Amino acid sequence: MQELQELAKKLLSEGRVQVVIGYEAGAHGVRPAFVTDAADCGRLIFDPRCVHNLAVYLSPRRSPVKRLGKPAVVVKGCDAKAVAGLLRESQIKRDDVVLIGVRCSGVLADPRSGATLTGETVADKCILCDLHEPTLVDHLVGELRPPLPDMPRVSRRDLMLERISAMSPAERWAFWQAEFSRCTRCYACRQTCPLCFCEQCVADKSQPQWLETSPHPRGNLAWHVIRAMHLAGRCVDCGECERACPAEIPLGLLYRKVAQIVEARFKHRPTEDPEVPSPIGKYSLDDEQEFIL
Amino acid sequence: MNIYQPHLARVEELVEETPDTRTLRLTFKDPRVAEQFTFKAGQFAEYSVFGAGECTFCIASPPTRRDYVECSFKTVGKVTTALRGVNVGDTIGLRGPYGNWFPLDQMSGKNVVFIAGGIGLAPVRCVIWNVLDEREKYKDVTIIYGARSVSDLVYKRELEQWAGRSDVKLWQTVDPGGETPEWKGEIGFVPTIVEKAAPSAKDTFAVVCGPPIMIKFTLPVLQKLGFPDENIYTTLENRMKCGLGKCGRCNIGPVYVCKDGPVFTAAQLKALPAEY
Amino acid sequence: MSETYLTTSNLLGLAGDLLTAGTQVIAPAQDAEPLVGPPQSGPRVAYRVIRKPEEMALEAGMPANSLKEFFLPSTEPLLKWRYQKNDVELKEVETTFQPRVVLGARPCDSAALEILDRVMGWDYRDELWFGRREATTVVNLACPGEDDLCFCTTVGSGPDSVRGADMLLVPSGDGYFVEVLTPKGEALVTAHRERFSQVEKGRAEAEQFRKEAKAKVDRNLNASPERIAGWLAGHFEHPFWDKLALQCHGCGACAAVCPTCHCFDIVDEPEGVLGGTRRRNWDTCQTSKFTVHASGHNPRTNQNVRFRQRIMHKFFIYPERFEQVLCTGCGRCARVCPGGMDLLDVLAELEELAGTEATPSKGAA
Amino acid sequence: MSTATTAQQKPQAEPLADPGLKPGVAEGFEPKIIAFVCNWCTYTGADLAGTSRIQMAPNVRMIRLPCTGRIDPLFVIKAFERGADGVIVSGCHPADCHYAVGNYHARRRFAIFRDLLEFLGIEPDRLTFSWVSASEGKKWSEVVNDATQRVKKLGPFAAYQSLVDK
Repeated sequence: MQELQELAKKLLSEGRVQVVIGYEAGAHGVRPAFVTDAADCGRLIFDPRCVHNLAVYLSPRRSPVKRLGKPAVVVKGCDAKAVAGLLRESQIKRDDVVLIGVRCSGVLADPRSGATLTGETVADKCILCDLHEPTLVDHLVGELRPPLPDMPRVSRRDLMLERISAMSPAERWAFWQAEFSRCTRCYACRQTCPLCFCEQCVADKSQPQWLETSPHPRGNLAWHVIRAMHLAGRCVDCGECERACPAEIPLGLLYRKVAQIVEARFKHRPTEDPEVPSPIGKYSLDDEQEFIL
Repeated sequence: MNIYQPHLARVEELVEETPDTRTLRLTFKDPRVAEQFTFKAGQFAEYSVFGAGECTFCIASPPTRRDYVECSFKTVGKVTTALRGVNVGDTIGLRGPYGNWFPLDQMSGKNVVFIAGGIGLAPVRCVIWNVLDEREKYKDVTIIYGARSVSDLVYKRELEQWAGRSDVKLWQTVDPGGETPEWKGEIGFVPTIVEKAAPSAKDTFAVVCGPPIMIKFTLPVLQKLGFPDENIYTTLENRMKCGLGKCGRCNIGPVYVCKDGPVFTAAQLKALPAEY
Repeated sequence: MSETYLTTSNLLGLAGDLLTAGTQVIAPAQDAEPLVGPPQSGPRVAYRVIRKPEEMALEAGMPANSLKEFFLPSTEPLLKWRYQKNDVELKEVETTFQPRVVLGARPCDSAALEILDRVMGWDYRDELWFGRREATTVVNLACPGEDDLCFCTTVGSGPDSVRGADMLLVPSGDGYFVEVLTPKGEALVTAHRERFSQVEKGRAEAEQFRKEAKAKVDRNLNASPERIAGWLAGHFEHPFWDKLALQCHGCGACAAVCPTCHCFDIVDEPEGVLGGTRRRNWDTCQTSKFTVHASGHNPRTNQNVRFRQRIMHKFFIYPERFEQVLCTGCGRCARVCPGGMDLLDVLAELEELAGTEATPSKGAA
Repeated sequence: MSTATTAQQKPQAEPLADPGLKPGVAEGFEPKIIAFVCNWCTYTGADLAGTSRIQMAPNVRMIRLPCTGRIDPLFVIKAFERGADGVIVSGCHPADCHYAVGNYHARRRFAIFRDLLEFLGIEPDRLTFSWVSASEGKKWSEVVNDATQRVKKLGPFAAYQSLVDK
């Protein structure tokens, strides 16, 4: 923690950045912090409650943040993959941001619970994590703790996906209809997603009105299908959409499934290498086409 | 009938005002509605193109003419694009009237100066005709109207009528570069022409409508001419959905434009936060 | 109006009687275990229409949703149209509703109904809102104080508030001390006389419960809405607003769970070629789309001013207009915010500003 | 310059679906199938099928697009929303795309889309993908007949059509 605070202080006082975007402990839990004064760096923390993917604040559309000046941002492995996504898709330039990588052994599924990090309380994405030490970064701080002794071997989502795959189409339909029925189209999933950076979302376009904005089952299904398609091969599994959803729709399940489809078909996994093209942005002559007559 | 239910109205006539602006003349399908529908100059309505939605415009015809209701619109968004596809004989929806109005009672016995830019003439036209239909009630009537170019002037037939009247002083202007060889009016921005026309502020009300930039530069001119802010009226157009003070969209600070407006004095406007 | 007592088993029985009689019952209920979350996060508790009395989960914590959706649904038809050549046929929606009962409403949720009555009845009466209001009997359950994000006592409500309720249950012994508040409440008791005790009892225990709950919530926030409103009136422009919303994502999660956020959109949705439905949907001032004109002009260009609008509407605009704070202190917005925006923090800061800055900088009317 | 006018006739949209469609397997159910096809291969192939007078099921309404690469999954969703029981997406064979690679991109997108819809509980038989060249009139008729048969077997897409009460 001290290492992080000192680095932030150095970056700010040397004028290399004008704001450090990190985490601080608020009165009711950890929240994103925007430190612009070197004297305030003592606020910065990093612990298993720091679930937020701060890469979302790098979007060029975040004008209040952008106005603060050049940022340094604290990134976990999963967050670094999101930064790579922004680089890959030309949303930001590498030189316009300083990346402070933190070694991460996992974060809490429910950061407000006050629980300690165990195999029970760990976020599902961390069970699948392949990047505890981001390398896309300019600085790497913190220390890697030993793996959790009771870390589950299999992701809870993957187990659930197996169960869903075993269902009949009608059962799967009923399952997702029940989940989507709670959606009120608040778009928290979209707004917290670092890769949902479109200037104008297709859901906000009215000429033509492709997506119905009403949160009825028809509109909700279309929204979630199309968002999943737009994130296919781009989602980095940071879990923010699911965390943000006030209706507790298991969006992580949907996006994990899409990731599985993409990996099975195109051998692509989310990566922090911005040079690896997005699987949906390229093609191969030998792509499987067993489904095409 | 619940408050969101529109009346059905038939499109009786279409007038192409400019390449992107049209005026529709509407009559209510239900004679009882036609009988009961009354409004005051400055009020607005919600017009429906079923399938595209509702949009908000002032009523552009004067309340002194009760056989029909007119609206003028510029094709910019989804609903106005759909409205452009509407033909004579088609049915659209209309609910209203909503909001407040210009204080014609106060203006009676006084001079009135109308200043408008572009499509901003629509709400002003409603007041102009109201005043002209009861011409004896008012003293001098001055109209200063400008648009970007000659082809952007709306209500051209009526401008000709006003120009021909001895009891109306009409100044027409187009922005520099917007004139045609035949153009006989002024050339210059509306605030400049207001300065040139220099209407007397004594016992005079001003009604100003147009793009925000025009209003911004016209108000100081009027001030210089001696108009107190309380005698300058304008209308605001915020995005609205319900028009009924419910949907929360048209707030400017503590003001609901749909209920407390759309007509405001310059004095009221100055007290508002700059969120319009 | 009157007081009585209801045992826990009689409350279940009452729910059963109502259901048997075909009355819709809305109550906090538990959904299945979370599908993928960690086990300790537990089942989701939410108000919903129940089918069996046992589904009620009155002690399982604060429902994730507010009661709002049962009076102002997240989407509802306003009318249906159908084209016939040049003509249009309109079908009105029904504005009368079947009777129903809410059992176990949180006081912060029922209070919102009373608050929203003002805007819904202001000048034009929203028949869809009042149709549902009139058809619904609201039975409040006094709340023990959920957690450190509750601040109902600060905004003119309280864990045992009866605002918007027809009846109040206060936990006492193995049941509830009952206050019957309105003719609708009286009618419910009369219709189910046998479920309610003939003798008044449990008052002392109920008093104790209420006192403790109030004390618990009182600790969470020290602020005065009146003083804050006074400050807000004169500080539309202030550096406070500039840094406030940095972490705000501009999503509508806060508005979606808020019992008092009532802004809505109206959309036309064609179904088939000739017909379709006009619907009203929840909307929120937190999105850029909310105020953007068709021309592209947007009076609220960035998130700071959008968040300011949220605060202004709740703590200045609405009180100014309707003499009610547009907030019931339920704390849901702070619980769900993915950016960690914390309304209690904001109010505490505003309270401090109001205390230190007596003179307005730039006035709003 | 102002002209009072009765304005020009606006073009009437071709009906996508009968608004009165009732869910539930009906006797002699004839599915509505929307085909999104590319301009260069499949559309021409279908044209050939027509001019060659090849008999095929009359259940398919075609929507012509420049390329399969232009066919957004949104189109498919919209077709279902407006009452389609099945959808066909068809374009040029690999290596034959008029725009060189549009169909390769489409192939990736639709592979994911198809698997995703299956995961959400939509029977894969409601979606048909094919490569039909300009010379394959016969193949087009087979694709149409095959898709129609499979959708017939599944019945009307009542699940989708009942998502919002009419």
